[in-house]
Amino acid sequence: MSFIEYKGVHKAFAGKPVLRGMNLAIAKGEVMFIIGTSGVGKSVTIKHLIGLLRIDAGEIWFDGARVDQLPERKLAPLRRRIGMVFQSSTLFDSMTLVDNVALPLRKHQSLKARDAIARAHELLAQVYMADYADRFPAELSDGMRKRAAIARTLALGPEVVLFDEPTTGLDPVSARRIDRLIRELAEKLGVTAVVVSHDPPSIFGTADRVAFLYQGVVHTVATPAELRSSPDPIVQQFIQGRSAGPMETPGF
Amino acid sequence: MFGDAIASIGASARWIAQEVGGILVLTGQVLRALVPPKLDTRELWKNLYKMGNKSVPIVVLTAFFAGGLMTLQTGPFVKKLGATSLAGWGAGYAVLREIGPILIALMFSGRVGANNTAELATMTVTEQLDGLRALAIDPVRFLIVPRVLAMMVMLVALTVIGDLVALLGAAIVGRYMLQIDWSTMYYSFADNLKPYDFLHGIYKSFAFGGAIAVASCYFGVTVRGGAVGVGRAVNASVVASAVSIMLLDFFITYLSA
Amino acid sequence: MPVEPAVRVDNVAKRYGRRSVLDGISLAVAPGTRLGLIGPAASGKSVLLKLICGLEQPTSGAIALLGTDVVGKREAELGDVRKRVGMLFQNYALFDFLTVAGNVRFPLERRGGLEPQIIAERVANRLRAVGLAGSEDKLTGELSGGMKKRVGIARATVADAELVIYDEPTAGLDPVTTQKIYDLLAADQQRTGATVVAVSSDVAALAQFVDEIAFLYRGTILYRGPAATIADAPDPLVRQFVRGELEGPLDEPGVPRLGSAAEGQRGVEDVR
Amino acid sequence: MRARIADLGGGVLDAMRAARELWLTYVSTIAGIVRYRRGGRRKGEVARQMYAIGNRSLVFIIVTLGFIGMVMTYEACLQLSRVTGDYSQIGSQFIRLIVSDFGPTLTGLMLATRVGAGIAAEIGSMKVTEQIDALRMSGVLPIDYLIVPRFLASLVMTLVLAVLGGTVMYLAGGLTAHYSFNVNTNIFFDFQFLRMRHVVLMIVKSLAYGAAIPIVAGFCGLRARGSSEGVGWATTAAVIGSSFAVIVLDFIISAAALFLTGGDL
Repeated sequence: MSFIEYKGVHKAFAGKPVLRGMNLAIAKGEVMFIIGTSGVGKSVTIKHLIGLLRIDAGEIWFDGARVDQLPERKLAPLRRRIGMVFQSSTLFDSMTLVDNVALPLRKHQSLKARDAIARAHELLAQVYMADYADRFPAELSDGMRKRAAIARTLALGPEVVLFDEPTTGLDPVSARRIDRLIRELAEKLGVTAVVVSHDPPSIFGTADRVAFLYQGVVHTVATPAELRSSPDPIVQQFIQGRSAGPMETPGF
Repeated sequence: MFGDAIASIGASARWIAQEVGGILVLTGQVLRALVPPKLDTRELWKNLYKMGNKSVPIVVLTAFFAGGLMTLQTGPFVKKLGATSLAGWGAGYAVLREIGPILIALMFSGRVGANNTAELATMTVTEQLDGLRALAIDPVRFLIVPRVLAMMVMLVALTVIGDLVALLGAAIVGRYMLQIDWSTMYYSFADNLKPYDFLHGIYKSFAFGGAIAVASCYFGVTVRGGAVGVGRAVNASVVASAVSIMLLDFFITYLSA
Repeated sequence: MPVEPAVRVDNVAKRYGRRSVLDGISLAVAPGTRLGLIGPAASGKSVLLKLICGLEQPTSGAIALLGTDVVGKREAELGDVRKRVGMLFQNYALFDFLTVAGNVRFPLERRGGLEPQIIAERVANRLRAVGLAGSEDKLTGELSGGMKKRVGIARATVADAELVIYDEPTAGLDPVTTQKIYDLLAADQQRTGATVVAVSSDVAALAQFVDEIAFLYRGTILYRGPAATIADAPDPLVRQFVRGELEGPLDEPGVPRLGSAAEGQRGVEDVR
Repeated sequence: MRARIADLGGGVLDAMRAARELWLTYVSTIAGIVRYRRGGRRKGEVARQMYAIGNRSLVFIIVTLGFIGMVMTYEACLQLSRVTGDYSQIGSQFIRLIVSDFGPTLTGLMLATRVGAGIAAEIGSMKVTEQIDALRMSGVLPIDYLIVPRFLASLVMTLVLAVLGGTVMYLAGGLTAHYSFNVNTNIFFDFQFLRMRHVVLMIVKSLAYGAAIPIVAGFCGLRARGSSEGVGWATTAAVIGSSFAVIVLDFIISAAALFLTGGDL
């Protein structure tokens, strides 16, 4: 039994099936990318792991325990071990960056205000955002907001961090800065990173392994190198971003 | 055309039943979070301050005009009867028991209630509520309970301030438009208005505050669809608050007679 | 007699209150050519597009759109030239009170002088071209992101505009869907020979679609050159940005919020 | 301290600019009506808006004004029983107050929340999703296309709903007086004090509110900025702005009427 495991997971929205019996195993400490076209259900997959969505059928296991049936009350301990960075960064506009990052520390580790703020500054430094600590989220570019959101997610010292399309909509330089951070998390802090993305430079520059989601199932799981040399025409069409080819794109 | 009217009333009846159910569920969650009272005090103070300084000017202005209006309406009637000593009663009575609490609650629901709905709806649409859940922080305890308490406390305080300003407005309009001098006005207030009339208005504002708070939070967190959804949520919140103000006003008046 | 450029921008500046967004921009786009605009977040790309169409007024400088001067004009005077321009907005801007077919029909009805059945035929033809035949009566709220994008494209190109402006046409889309969108845009441009101005943060895909690319940085055009060689541009800032290299002269300025009230952004004056 | 003054100064400046823009909205709307179809107005839009305002507010007005009618009569009877116990004038004075003020004003206040919020939410969300710019790119004048139809619809429907609301209020009051204080119905339903000038007052007030609400709400909608929080701001500003406009207009018109009729309204 690996660290995180999806077994035969099904999920449909308003009658339209999105996941049709998906299986995926993720080892502890690895950077696993989940890739596929827009609208194939990548973000839905990771939201199930922390109970933001409920699956219709199948099982989800984390560290040897089944988590897909936990009631809302019992999800708090799980959500302290698995953090999530959303595509829209979800920082609170009414708080400065340092207050945003200190919030989980204040609520969970009952640190005195001074210690929480000090720890928050350390976390912001880890994501190269130290000198923007007193700015409000609205005054920053998307890339900078994303890094602050990562710092806030790291506040509770999670073992796993889920990323929902971290580099989508960012210009090339900001995107590579996020990729570097994800690598550092895995290597320096031993965090297991599960990243949903469809950004080729990010995929081939950061992933240990890649799960290619297509028509509701995990079509292939491979290392970036294996993926690039894969004989499968559908995988090749996605990697090269060709519009012509056998691939059916629900999001188009 | 007639068929449409029936259909629309049927549809809105079903919509109302569904929403009232949702509001009751949220009320239950808020009450459960209050026993034992575990909520974010920093959020409570932040909301109290924000709601207070945002609504005091508008409430004071509303109350002043409301007081003046009541005198304008009841003044001619009272003067015709030659009972100027009752002038204060006419305006004061209606303001303390009815017009004051209703108008101030309406303005409060428009200013603070709608704003609260807009804020929560925006946070929901931009996934900030999911962000809170992902940090293992319960949105009801962290966001909603402080806002409900802040709104109830604030509306009662504003109604007290508003009532006093309304009486002042009534006196000023009485003096300058109906030539009723200060002393007559003062004594007609003092003689006819009983402390219970004042308290009656305060009970109502407490109930109005609760209804506006829960309704505005409910429509905020159940928003769907982007910017259009936010607009619709604020619209529904304002309407629900107005209707609940009227219903509560009727029941409290009828039951406490 | 030199050909009149489709878009001419002379030394334009734009300030919101104290914050300067554009500072001395000059550029001309020859008819029938395609120009791409790239640059870091909030470098004023979308603002420049709005200034070109007269949707906002510059603080100083002159702008001519298809030969018509748009600065200082009232709303009613800009109607005619705007009808010759098609625009695909960043968040679609589809009319949520009309169906898919209604949205695409809207610009044709407003141009006037077309028989109803000609309009119906052109709308059906455009919807087939973007692969939305059969979704005529759907309301725009029910569509996926990709489908909304295609309705926007059909609406922007149904009236055979002489100039088409795309604001982030493929934002947030995966590589395959992105390429399918650009195939559509290229087919339209071949069919009508229209001039194109496109803004995008996906530099690689944009470079295959446009002839030239201009790099906007801190309110000025830092570099403009052929799209094919943008990755090897002489300017180190441009190279770092296009290649996405971490080290380099590009820094991260704070971005004061565009919409804050203190900056006195107008509402009603713009639309009078 | 200096910052405080700067804020105040800024506030006054903003208020003056807002007042000017509000006046511009009104002037453009009237110009839009005169331009009739040339500004790009959609056929049948006024009827559609009248139905939207009427249909969405019908139940809302009946419920709210009905209950207010009951409560006011109940309070008045309760207080009269404390003082004189003579209910003879309660009905006739009530209808005078309803027609000359409560009917139009309370309807106006309810529509200010309902219609004001609705218009600001619609136009605000169109502004932040750039649909207003899309209209302008098709050569359509936004004020003609969006605000003029709502303005005309609101003028008509506010009067209609005021009459309806006033009637419901009077009926509800009559029933309450009859069942709670067994006031005879033909004593209560007595129109002896009703004069033509009260009806004129109702029409003037209804038209004033019907004009003010869409202008204030449309103005707030067009000023929405940012993303969804801009829509929230516009809607709250519209509710407060139009409610306040109703109260101030009521005060001005009532005071003017008092002055013109020499005080025996």
